[in-house]
Amino acid sequence: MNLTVTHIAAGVALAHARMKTLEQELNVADSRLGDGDTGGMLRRVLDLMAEQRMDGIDDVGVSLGILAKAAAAATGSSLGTLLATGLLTMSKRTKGRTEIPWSELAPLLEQARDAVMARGGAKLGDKTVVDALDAVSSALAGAGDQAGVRARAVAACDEALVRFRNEPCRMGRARMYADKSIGMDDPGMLAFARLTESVCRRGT
Amino acid sequence: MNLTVTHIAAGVALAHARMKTLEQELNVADSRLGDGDTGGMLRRVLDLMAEQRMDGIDDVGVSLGILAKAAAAATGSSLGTLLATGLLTMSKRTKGRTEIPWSELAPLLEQARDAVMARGGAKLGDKTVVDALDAVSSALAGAGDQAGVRARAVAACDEALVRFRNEPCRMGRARMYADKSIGMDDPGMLAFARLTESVCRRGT
Amino acid sequence: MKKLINDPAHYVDEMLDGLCAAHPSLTRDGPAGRVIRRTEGARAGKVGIVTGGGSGHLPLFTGYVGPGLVDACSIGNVFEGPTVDSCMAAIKAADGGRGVLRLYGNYGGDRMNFDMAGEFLEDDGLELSTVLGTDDIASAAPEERSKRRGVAGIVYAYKIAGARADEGASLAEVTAAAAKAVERTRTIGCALAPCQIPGAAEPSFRIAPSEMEMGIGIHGEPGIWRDTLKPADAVADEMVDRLLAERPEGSGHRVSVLVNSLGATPLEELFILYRRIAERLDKAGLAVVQPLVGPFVTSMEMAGVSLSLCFLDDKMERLLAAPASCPFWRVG
Amino acid sequence: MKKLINDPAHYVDEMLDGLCAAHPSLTRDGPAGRVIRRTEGARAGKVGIVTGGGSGHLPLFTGYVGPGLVDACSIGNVFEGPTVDSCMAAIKAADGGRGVLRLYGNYGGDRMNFDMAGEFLEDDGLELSTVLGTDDIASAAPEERSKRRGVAGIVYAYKIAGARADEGASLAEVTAAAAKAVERTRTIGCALAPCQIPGAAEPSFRIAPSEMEMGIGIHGEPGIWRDTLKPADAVADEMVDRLLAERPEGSGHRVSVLVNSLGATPLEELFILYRRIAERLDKAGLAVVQPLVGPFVTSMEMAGVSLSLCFLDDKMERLLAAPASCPFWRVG
Ligand SMILES: Nc1ncnc2c1ncn2[C@@H]1O[C@H](COP(=O)(O)OP(=O)(O)O)[C@@H](O)[C@H]1O
Ligand SMILES: Nc1ncnc2c1ncn2[C@@H]1O[C@H](COP(=O)(O)OP(=O)(O)O)[C@@H](O)[C@H]1O
Ligand SMILES: [Mg+2]
Ligand SMILES: [Mg+2]
Ligand SMILES: [Mg+2]
Ligand SMILES: [Mg+2]
Repeated sequence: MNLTVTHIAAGVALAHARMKTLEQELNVADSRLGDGDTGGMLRRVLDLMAEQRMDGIDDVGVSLGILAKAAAAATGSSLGTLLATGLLTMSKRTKGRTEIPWSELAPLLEQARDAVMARGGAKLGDKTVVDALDAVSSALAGAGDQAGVRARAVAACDEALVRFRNEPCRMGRARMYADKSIGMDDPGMLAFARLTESVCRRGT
Repeated sequence: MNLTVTHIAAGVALAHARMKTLEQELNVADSRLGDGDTGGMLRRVLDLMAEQRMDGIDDVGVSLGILAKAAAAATGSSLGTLLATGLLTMSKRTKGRTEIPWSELAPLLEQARDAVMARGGAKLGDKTVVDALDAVSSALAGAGDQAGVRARAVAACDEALVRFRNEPCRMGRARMYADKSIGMDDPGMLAFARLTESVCRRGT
Repeated sequence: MKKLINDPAHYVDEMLDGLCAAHPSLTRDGPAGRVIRRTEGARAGKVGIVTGGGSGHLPLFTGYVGPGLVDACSIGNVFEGPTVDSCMAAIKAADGGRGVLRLYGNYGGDRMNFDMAGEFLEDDGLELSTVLGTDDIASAAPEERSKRRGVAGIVYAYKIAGARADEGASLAEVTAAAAKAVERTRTIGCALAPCQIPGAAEPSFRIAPSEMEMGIGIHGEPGIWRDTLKPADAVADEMVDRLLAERPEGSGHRVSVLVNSLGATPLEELFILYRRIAERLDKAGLAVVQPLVGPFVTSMEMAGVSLSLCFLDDKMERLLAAPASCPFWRVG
Repeated sequence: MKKLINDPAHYVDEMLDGLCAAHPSLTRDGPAGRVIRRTEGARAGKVGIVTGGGSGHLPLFTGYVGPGLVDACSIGNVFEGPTVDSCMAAIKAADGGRGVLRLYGNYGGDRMNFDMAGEFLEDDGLELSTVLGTDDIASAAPEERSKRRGVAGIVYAYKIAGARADEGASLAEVTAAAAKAVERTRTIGCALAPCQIPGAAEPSFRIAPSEMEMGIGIHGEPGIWRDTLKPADAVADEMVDRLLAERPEGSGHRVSVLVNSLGATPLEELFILYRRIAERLDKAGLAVVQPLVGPFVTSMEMAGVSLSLCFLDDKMERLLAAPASCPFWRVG
């Protein structure tokens, strides 16, 4: 089976549910390095995404576009805006198609990553959400089925968190506290990893 | 020996010294029933009183007048203003005299009490500094020497505090908390009693 | 309770120096510099208005010195009345030859000192009158209105009496305008966190992290109830209800509203409250005129708000809208 | 951290409703009502100025909409940038046919959304320019000035660019005036106590009762040092020294000063600081022009202050003194 709107809708529901406990964890992570709003912001983004009705929609690109619009309507924060940017990019590349082979996920995520880098100005290695996105897109190269995608994505996120934990932040608010940020997870990477895990862990 | 400027100056010095520990005690008492400034205010009043030079002054009325002016210059709080009023009244009655028999203290304090009541509008029994002043002036009636004055004044203050502790405040800020004030000392009475004790305890 | 201050003994004087340095329309004067007056001096031929009270309430009292408002102010230590000498000096500074109205809050120390100052000055032939702010409905029952404390609502008396004086009215007329403003103004406050007098070892009261207190005074005088913190709308409703229950006799349907921060409460919360208050007043058939939202009468870093309603008649509304200007409030 | 609010989810919208209800010169508009614009609309033939950012900083951003200042503002959730749709709507609301300057603080979310909005609108032929506030000297080294955060000093850019636009200047001229104001303005802040985002379980940072932090950002971004609370004069001295060490090249001896409360710090403390700051500037041979003391850019109930210096030239001084008016600041 390929990736369809059903998978996307189920993924949103799972991520949305995960925010219940994740919200405060991300706020705390962001309050150490930034302004403490990552969790509340993502909760609001996922609230609005989860409200979007996908009934009768089978165009993957259309459904991703709806989610991108919801993210952009819910917030103007850095991470939320980058999320909207990534989703919009993937939406444009999948417009008109109802099924996407799992093997296409890697190049789609690469294009999202490039769009996010262009919008936000972060480079690879700056310890931002971009590095998590990059880790997942690299890990998925060659993954041909859903089970493989799931396992590799989760592992790639874990690995990225560990790899960057002792690096300094080089972008966003946390940039100023490069030293302080050593030993801490970047809130955006952490959010990406936790949500990826929640989407991949259970059957979508 | 009669009461002279020397006694007055020594009394001020003792009361001033007592404020070191009394300041916060009175602030706390006032913060329960009023605005928490009785201690800081009286400390400032006694600082300024203690700064007044009495060298070369032997007119009791003049020296009391200097103290009244100092109190009035240091504060415009209720208690400070009433203290200045009382001192000014006693100053007027003793102008031109270098010695006052101890037996005259009672009527002098009565006149001060009446002036304070006229200025502040409190009645006897309202649980204010007036009641302490009244207790002392009554107790001194008939006291002919310094030792007698000291002992009676201290006893009268203690007795007044106990007698009024379980009464409600009926005047000033504490008026509103009549119920709450039951079981608590009125800050003005407490200040008067503590300072009387400090002046009388040691040899002036 | 943290403060960005130096020696607490210099708190008031350094504050006044900074105030006058930043606002050249204000000048320090009087004994120990405890008078703030208009730099350009009293206006000859105008009734003077003088106010005063303790420090710790900025913009009150000193901040309301300016054209169309008050002419001079005697200022005491934190939460202490002004000295009799500074009251005398302030009255003199406000004197333009047509008499002076003493307009201040109903507190023991302030009253005694302004009274004494008056007794000295009346001997000199100066014509004086007095109006006391008594707007705090939580501080005495309606039968004892004259015993109530003066709080934020006094700014309405400043504005209305100040405009009347500017029109060239007599002392009796200005006094009547001030008395009318006081009579028509009701305030209630509530606090979430205390302030601390500089130099004091303890805050002026203690309140649990989950609690609030309704009816508290601007010096932390105890209020009506203390209970779990309520939502803003519930707090707004209770304050409106309590004030409307004391709607002055003969008042019409036009009202000015002051939503005042006691210090630490931010503008965001004032506007959240104002939204509900305006809705409630509208439902009660009242039209809001010239609303004021901000820190007008504070208690240093106390967290909390007060709500004042000034029930207007045509004349009061005209006086409220007349031009006035001080460092913290400008009309027209 | 106590707040007088209702559901945190409605914090911003209720606040904006209250703001516009209290100040009829402001109107809510745009997608989800997240644009505040001048009620009378954009002035035809005038260059528009638009700003925007996250909520929680009143009077910033929405409060500076008014003649001689900014024309419209897109406003986000607390500490979040405004959405791209609200940025587009705000830009359109500010458009008087001669182009629009986007003037806002240098934060990632704000920048991305104003950039995207511009990309959409430039397709429609709207002429746009951008100036970013970058006055916070604690947020990057002098060599990286363009990476600095924008904080309280942005009000100088509003005022100076706003006056230039009012004079009928072109988009390039207004943009140059704003850029000059930013280039000539330096700010540093310090905090004594944190704020809390409505709905968050924890304050945005923690700081011991005996400590302060120098260089903190208006969202609680960590600062330069954290140590025992210092006396006001020492704090003033350090802030002045740090700002003067970065005196812009070619600046003269006239400077405007903004002593700003981050929220809970009362006016009394601001004036105590101002007194010292004015003395220090005087000693440094600088003449203070139009000082500003009060809450201009806050972080809700955060306790602390910031100091901004705007180094003026003749033209900037003239523009700073030109008439302007918004609910929280009036000149002329
Ligand atoms: N310019 C950027 N490029 C890539 N990622 C970024 C950028 N800025 C922020 N981020 C990511 O967003 C996270 C912070 O998100 P958020 O709390 O929404 O930001 P803010 O409150 O600063 O607007 C960071 O941890 C980082 O991973
Ligand atoms: N009108 C009054 N008459 C007599 N005593 C008064 C009066 N008002 C206050 N007091 C006394 O002064 C004390 C409070 O003093 P102080 O703290 O200086 O008052 P405040 O801060 O209210 O001006 C009270 O405890 C009471 O004993
Ligand atoms: Mg953040
Ligand atoms: Mg007191
Ligand atoms: Mg007092
Ligand atoms: Mg943010």
